[in-house]
Amino acid sequence: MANHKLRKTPLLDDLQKGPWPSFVKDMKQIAVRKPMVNDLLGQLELSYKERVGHWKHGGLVGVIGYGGGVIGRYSDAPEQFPDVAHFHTIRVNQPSGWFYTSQALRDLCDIWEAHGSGMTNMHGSTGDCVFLGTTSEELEPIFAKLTEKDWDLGGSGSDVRTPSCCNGMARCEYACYDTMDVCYNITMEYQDELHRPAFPYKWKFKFSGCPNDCVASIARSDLSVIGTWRDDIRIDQAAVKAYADAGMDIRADVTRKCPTACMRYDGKEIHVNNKQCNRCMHCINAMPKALRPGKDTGATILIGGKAPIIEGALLSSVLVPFMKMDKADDYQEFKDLMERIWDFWDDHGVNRERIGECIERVGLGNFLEAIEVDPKPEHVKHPRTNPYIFYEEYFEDDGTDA
Amino acid sequence: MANHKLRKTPLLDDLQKGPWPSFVKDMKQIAVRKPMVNDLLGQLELSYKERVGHWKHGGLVGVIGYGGGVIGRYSDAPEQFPDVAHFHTIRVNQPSGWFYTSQALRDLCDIWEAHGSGMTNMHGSTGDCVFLGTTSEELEPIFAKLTEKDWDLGGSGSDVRTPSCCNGMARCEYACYDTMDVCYNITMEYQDELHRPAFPYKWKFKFSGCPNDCVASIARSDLSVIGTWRDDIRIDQAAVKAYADAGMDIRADVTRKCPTACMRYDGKEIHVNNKQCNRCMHCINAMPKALRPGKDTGATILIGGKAPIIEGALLSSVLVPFMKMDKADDYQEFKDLMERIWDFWDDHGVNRERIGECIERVGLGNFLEAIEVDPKPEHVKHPRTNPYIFYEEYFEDDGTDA
Amino acid sequence: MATQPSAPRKTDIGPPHYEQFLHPVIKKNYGQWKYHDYLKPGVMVHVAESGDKIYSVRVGSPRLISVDVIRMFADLADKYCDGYLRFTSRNNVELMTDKEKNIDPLIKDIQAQGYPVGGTGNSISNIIHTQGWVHCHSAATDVSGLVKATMDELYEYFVDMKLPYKLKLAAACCLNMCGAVHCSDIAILGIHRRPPKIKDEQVSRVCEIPTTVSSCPTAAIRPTTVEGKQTVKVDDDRCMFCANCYTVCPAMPIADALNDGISLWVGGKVSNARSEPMFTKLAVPFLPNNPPRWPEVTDAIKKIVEAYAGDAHNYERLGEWIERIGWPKFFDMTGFEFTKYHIDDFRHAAETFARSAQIKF
Amino acid sequence: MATQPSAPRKTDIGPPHYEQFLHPVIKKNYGQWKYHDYLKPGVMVHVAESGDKIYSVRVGSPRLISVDVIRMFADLADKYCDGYLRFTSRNNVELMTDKEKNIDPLIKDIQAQGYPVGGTGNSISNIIHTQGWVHCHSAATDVSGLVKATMDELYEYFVDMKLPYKLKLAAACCLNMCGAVHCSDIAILGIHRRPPKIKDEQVSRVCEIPTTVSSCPTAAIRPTTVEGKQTVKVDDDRCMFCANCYTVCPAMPIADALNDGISLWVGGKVSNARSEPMFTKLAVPFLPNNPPRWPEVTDAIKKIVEAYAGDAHNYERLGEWIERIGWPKFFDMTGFEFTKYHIDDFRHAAETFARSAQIKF
Ligand code: SRM
Ligand code: SRM
Ligand code: SRM
Ligand code: SRM
Ligand code: SF4
Ligand code: SF4
Ligand code: SF4
Ligand code: SF4
Ligand code: SF4
Ligand code: SF4
Ligand code: SF4
Ligand code: SF4
Repeated sequence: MANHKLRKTPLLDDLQKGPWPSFVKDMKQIAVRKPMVNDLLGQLELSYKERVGHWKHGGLVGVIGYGGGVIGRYSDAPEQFPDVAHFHTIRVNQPSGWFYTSQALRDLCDIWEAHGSGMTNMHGSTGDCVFLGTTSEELEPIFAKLTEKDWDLGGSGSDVRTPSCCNGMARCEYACYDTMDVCYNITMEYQDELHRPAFPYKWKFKFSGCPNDCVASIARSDLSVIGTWRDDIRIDQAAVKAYADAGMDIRADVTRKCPTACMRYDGKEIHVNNKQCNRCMHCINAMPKALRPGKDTGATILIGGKAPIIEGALLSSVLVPFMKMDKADDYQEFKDLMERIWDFWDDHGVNRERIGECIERVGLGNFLEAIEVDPKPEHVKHPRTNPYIFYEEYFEDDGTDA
Repeated sequence: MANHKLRKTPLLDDLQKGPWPSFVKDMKQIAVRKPMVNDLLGQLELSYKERVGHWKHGGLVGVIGYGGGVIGRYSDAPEQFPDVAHFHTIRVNQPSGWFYTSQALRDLCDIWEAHGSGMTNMHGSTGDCVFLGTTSEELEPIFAKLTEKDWDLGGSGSDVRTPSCCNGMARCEYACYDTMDVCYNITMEYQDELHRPAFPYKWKFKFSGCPNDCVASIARSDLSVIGTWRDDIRIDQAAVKAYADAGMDIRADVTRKCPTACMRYDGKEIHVNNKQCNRCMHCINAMPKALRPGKDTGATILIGGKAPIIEGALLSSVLVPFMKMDKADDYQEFKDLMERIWDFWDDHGVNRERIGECIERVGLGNFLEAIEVDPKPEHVKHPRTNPYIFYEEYFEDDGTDA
Repeated sequence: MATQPSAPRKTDIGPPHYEQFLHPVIKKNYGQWKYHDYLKPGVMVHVAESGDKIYSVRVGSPRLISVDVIRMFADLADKYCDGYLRFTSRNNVELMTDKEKNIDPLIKDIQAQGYPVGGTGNSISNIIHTQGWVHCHSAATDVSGLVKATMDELYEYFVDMKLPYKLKLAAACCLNMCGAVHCSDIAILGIHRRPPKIKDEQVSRVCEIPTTVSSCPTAAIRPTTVEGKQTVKVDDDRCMFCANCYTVCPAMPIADALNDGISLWVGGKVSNARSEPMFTKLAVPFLPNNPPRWPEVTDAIKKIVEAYAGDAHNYERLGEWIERIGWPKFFDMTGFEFTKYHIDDFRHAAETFARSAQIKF
Repeated sequence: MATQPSAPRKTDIGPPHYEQFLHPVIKKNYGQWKYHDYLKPGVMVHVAESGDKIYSVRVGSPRLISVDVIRMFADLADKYCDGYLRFTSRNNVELMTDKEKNIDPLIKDIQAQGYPVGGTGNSISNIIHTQGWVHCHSAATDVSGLVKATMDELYEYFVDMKLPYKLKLAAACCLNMCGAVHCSDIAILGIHRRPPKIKDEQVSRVCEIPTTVSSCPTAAIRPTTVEGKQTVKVDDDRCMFCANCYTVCPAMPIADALNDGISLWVGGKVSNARSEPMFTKLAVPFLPNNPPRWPEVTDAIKKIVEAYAGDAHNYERLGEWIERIGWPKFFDMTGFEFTKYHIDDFRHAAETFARSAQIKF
């Protein structure tokens, strides 16, 4: 079947062994019909031997009318590995919660089989379905076929990156708002911002249904939406008893691990001081049959999470302690907030500076003022400890404000 | 008795009322025989009226051969208040632990009655016995009389400041080393550094006998010595029982407040996992009759504490987790360490930069290396979180170290 | 450089709506789930208010997979799950069925294909990772290989739930940290250790010099002229090898076979359960880049996992465990050397110094 | 400018050796104390291994005292304490005797002199403070007066031990914070709020211009020339009124009657007991400078003390209490407004942002 010569990859071959599924084995199989994968293996083997990568800095490639969604990639040894001379990736916007039908996946596979290497990442770290390796010529045909099947590209560059969310209400009893719907809605709302980079830098949204944060939104998104509740934890005391009867050490594993010490187990029932509870989820996680989040649910909105480059990593910080995520209102409150934030970013952002760094530079207090959010103690771990306060007003000697 | 006219001080007079002893009442009484205090009251009244101070920036004044110990002070309204035109303070080095005999105090009072305002601070924030208000002419006579009675001046300016210590072994069962002796010994050892400013900035020593830190050394000294122990907390179980019998809720007040959760009260006895205990002192404080520090005692040496100016306040940070404070050896280990630190400071310090700021600038790792202290996990809350590591060596292409 | 358009063109349609991808039982009970339980490693049941149940079987995946593998999963979904399946945020595959009896045959088929079932509850789930030498120009190492080598060693922890609690690993091939490396229980990070080598002939042609200069967090880069050409120079002593200059200027390659390698990080977390989210902290500053199996790396990781497994309490994440026992104990137990590199010296370094007399002996 | 020497000159003799100042019972049992107990507010007994006892009576003092007051204490020491006495690290006086029967008469005599006995155990002890308008050129307020006004209001807490735990106050008259303001349960801090007014004619004469420029933490100062004279100018928007420039350059006075005032800080501590030492945090950014009684300040302090007294647990320091109930609750309970000034915006500001979803509602 192959009319190309299969590469020898003694180092990589070692990775065919062992219990964990082997990407090498997989690639070797597909390399038989895909010269691109054959050369990819060849170049990777070279990297393993030399202990250094062989890709060149990516160039700008893309589909017409879009500024993102494709990452250009070229080999630095094209003579040796001509079939990966061009080896671009395509980011396909995954569906909310990464749910698929077998048919949908087959559609994607067929497109990729026809126009690319056949290798993928399911999924990329941001959430996209990543098609790994094709040439510039194939981009438009792929895009045409994708859109025909109702798929679109995800983000790259200084734009809204492909939003992602946990499976939320689809399969999780903890979901405090409809992550999958919000993620879809927001992705649709900001198609232009997603496809046509016009921001100072990238902007990531991630939606988690509860404080367990199963999409790591607080660490990896500029705008993190984390479900929570305002009323009382629901307790099923009969189920508490069942856990105890089943041998659970409720004090050791649940109440004593409560970070706010607001729980008590009296040997029969669990009591929670809900005013003191900080919605950490631990007790609920430990006893899902007995404890549940309250019913007055919504989300905490946090801002500024990111990886270390340049000023050091940031976790997102509280922006709105509680927002009802109101589907009936098309999440308008959330969108209005986004509008104000992006206006601010337009005015104050600098190139390659994430919003978290921008806020740090401008000052959180000034930022809140600009986007019309009242400062609250919830915004900080604690009020300032240094006395270096930029009081904005003082009296002139004649008693007027300066 | 007074041949000067007593100042009218209607605002200050209000402070003669109320249950707390009144400095105004005291000053008014002494103002009758001390014109200086009379004018001090007058100027203070003016400040109360105008809501602004009336002292000028201090000039350099002192006793011969010393660079510190006196703070120059001049009124900015000498015509109005001629008797405080000059109003310098003298810092007299207090005895260890602020212990006195009545006779010693009377000696000091007599000197001050004769040559100064008669007002004092017992004591200044650094620890000195502060004589408040005299003129330049009186400085040498005061100094002569002080030394005659075996007193000497304390520090000011860029020198070793007057060391201070808690009462330690003199009257406290918690003292893990002899704070009063170390304080005395170190003060004597560094007389030259104390009296003749030659450092980049001030240097404060404070000595606390245990982690309760009753002289706030961790917050207010460049070099904080805090007593601790390495072996096990001593427990008198009979005394534990006595506390319980007397109605103490040992679980609520003691074991559950242990920050490391290393204590257990089984209803009869207290058990401590000493490997886990971080020597916080809480349990011992709560049950002084039942619990005591161990017997293998010494001190933790910390460095860099200071008030906010310029880069923000610093608490001292761990330098040597445990040092035996060995009297028989004249505290040589401690003094050797000081030698190495000051050598480093000489080389790397900049003007008006405290050692804590200097270490921050140079890097704690580099500092430790320079003063020959091995880096230990005890030096940090946690290892670095950012990946910005200045690896010092790399291989050249030919394999040699660069 | 875009290619030819095809007509007629649809754009900005976004992803397909998720609803069409939901199993009927999921659609019916959407937002009405009551609780979940583990039936065995890799197998969960979610029970709805209605009493309906959905069983999920979680399958480990290398993430870097071909269309063949995807099709294989599609076939399994057709055979057992009415054609529905999903991927998780850790790149595992989840096959969901409402028929309990399907579980065991499904697992058998999965295993027959060479894929493991597990990753739930108190296990080590899949390793979040990135491109490595497979696709990225910035990579200091190959994470696909590192992940394979590591998961081979940790396999028992994936297919079982025998740890004190869940243990989340991540790997990234450079300081950009496209994986969740900065907030994982254990993180593997590819690093450079040699300042960029500047291609003076190219700089002015392919790079914007002011942008390049200002890209450096430590201000190590300055403009200069070499043989009449505008270029930049790097003050070696100020460089900490972040590669941010290379990101903006291709003429400053930093990858270096002799000096690139791996660092290990521990004790991060994302969830808000019990403790607040926390960053990972440096455990081992440098291990050699030793493909294909990186034995020094996998050995060190096993040391960490085993220390944790043997000593942590139930429900205690790795970072929470270390905070309880203290960092000195952690270094003791693993035998890792504590060096000056472990002590932060970047922007907020002084915030990490130990500023109390609370010390364990 | 030193004055005439007197002969013969003794120098560098250091302080007198402490031993001569120790009560015989203290000298005998030095390092041999076993435990202590409180007999009543202000009265402690320390019991030695030998069985010996020393009783200490603690007396509140304004610290700013005349030789008359010191002599008065000396007389009391002679009468009841074999001539021995001491001062504490909070400037209280301690009269120590080995005769229990001396305690009550001693207390009676002290009170007759108008001095209070107390400050031990779960009380508010003396307020650590500084010079204020009495002696310092930098002062934004007068702390002697503030302390007097405050202690008059809090008197009941000094003479009794009715608080949940000890409560430590400090006051300082400017940002130099010669008092322990940065680490106290409650701190009173005099502040400036107007940039320095530059005396252009004097600058070049009395100041070193480069030192002055570099003294500013925010780089707000630049050299300039006014009417041919070298001087400096301040960018008002960058000034946060720290007065560091004034410390190095007297020609830049910053005190200003209309704008100086008081800020209040809470929740610091020094001891390592339970929690690590912590800094105070801003509670009220500005209250007017209102001598002689500063009613706005004492009112706000009483609000804090009463909220703490009513809600804290035993052995819970103010800062520990706030950490337990949360800052939102603290602002709720005291009624203080939370403003943008409470949000840090200096060097390490971003470390103080709330970076978790752990929120109380
Ligand atoms: C493909 C992907 C890694 C993967 O294997 O999954 C990836 C790959 C690249 N990332 Fe990333 N990032 C990917 C998710 C992330 C994430 C995780 C996330 O989004 O949740 C992060 C950390 C979160 C964050 O954004 O802070 C991330 C942080 C970075 C950074 C550092 C940004 C920062 O502000 O610190 C860079 C550097 C840059 O932007 O210049 C970067 C840059 C890059 C570039 C474009 C390389 C570069 O230097 O320009 C990589 C292209 C590789 C290639 O050849 O395909 N990538 N990158 C991920 C995107 C796939 C997808 O769309 O699903
Ligand atoms: C007298 C005293 C306050 C008091 O009423 O007790 C005092 C008074 C002054 N201090 Fe202080 N400091 C006094 C203890 C402190 C302390 C507390 C301590 O030593 O435990 C601190 C905080 C701890 C520290 O050192 O960080 C302190 C931190 C400062 C600072 C800020 C230093 C910093 O690095 O942040 C300055 C500003 C400076 O040095 O330029 C300062 C400067 C001053 C000056 C010299 C004013 C100036 O701007 O030059 C004050 C002279 C006032 C006067 O007219 O007498 N004083 N100063 C204390 C010394 C008495 C004594 O010898 O016992
Ligand atoms: C399927 C998935 C969400 C998705 O939409 O894809 C998911 C699903 C569930 N998570 Fe999660 N979590 C998923 C990624 C995460 C992540 C993100 C990550 O791993 O990168 C986190 C944050 C990680 C962190 O803190 O570093 C996460 C933190 C949790 C926690 C909190 C753990 C803790 O720190 O205490 C729980 C609670 C628990 O385990 O009981 C949880 C609980 C759960 C439950 C039990 C929720 C439920 O009732 O259905 C689900 C099964 C857990 C299990 O694997 O045993 N999930 N969960 C993700 C599975 C990834 C995988 O294949 O292994
Ligand atoms: C006399 C004095 C030391 C001296 O050499 O002068 C002293 C003496 C004692 N201290 Fe202290 N402390 C003294 C200042 C301090 C300070 C410094 C300060 O106040 O500025 C601190 C640190 C303050 C802080 O944390 O902010 C201090 C933190 C403690 C603690 C820890 C409290 C805690 O946070 O849990 C204890 C333990 C206790 O109270 O049981 C303690 C306990 C004690 C004991 C019980 C020790 C003993 O067994 O003798 C002494 C009587 C305490 C009392 O007042 O009820 N001492 N103590 C100081 C009295 C000051 C005063 O007049 O009020
Ligand atoms: S974040 Fe919460 S709601 Fe979403 S999957 Fe995880 S546990 Fe469920
Ligand atoms: S959710 Fe967390 S804080 Fe709230 S009661 Fe449960 S364990 Fe405690
Ligand atoms: S620091 Fe410790 S030893 Fe010193 S007085 Fe305080 S409690 Fe006693
Ligand atoms: S000293 Fe502190 S840490 Fe140690 S056992 Fe006592 S309370 Fe616990
Ligand atoms: S971590 Fe670095 S090397 Fe790896 S994919 Fe991201 S940018 Fe590329
Ligand atoms: S690698 Fe980083 S630190 Fe080094 S020169 Fe480049 S940008 Fe600067
Ligand atoms: S706090 Fe400021 S004003 Fe008060 S004594 Fe110290 S330097 Fe002077
Ligand atoms: S007061 Fe402080 S911030 Fe303002 S100009 Fe002076 S030094 Fe700079």
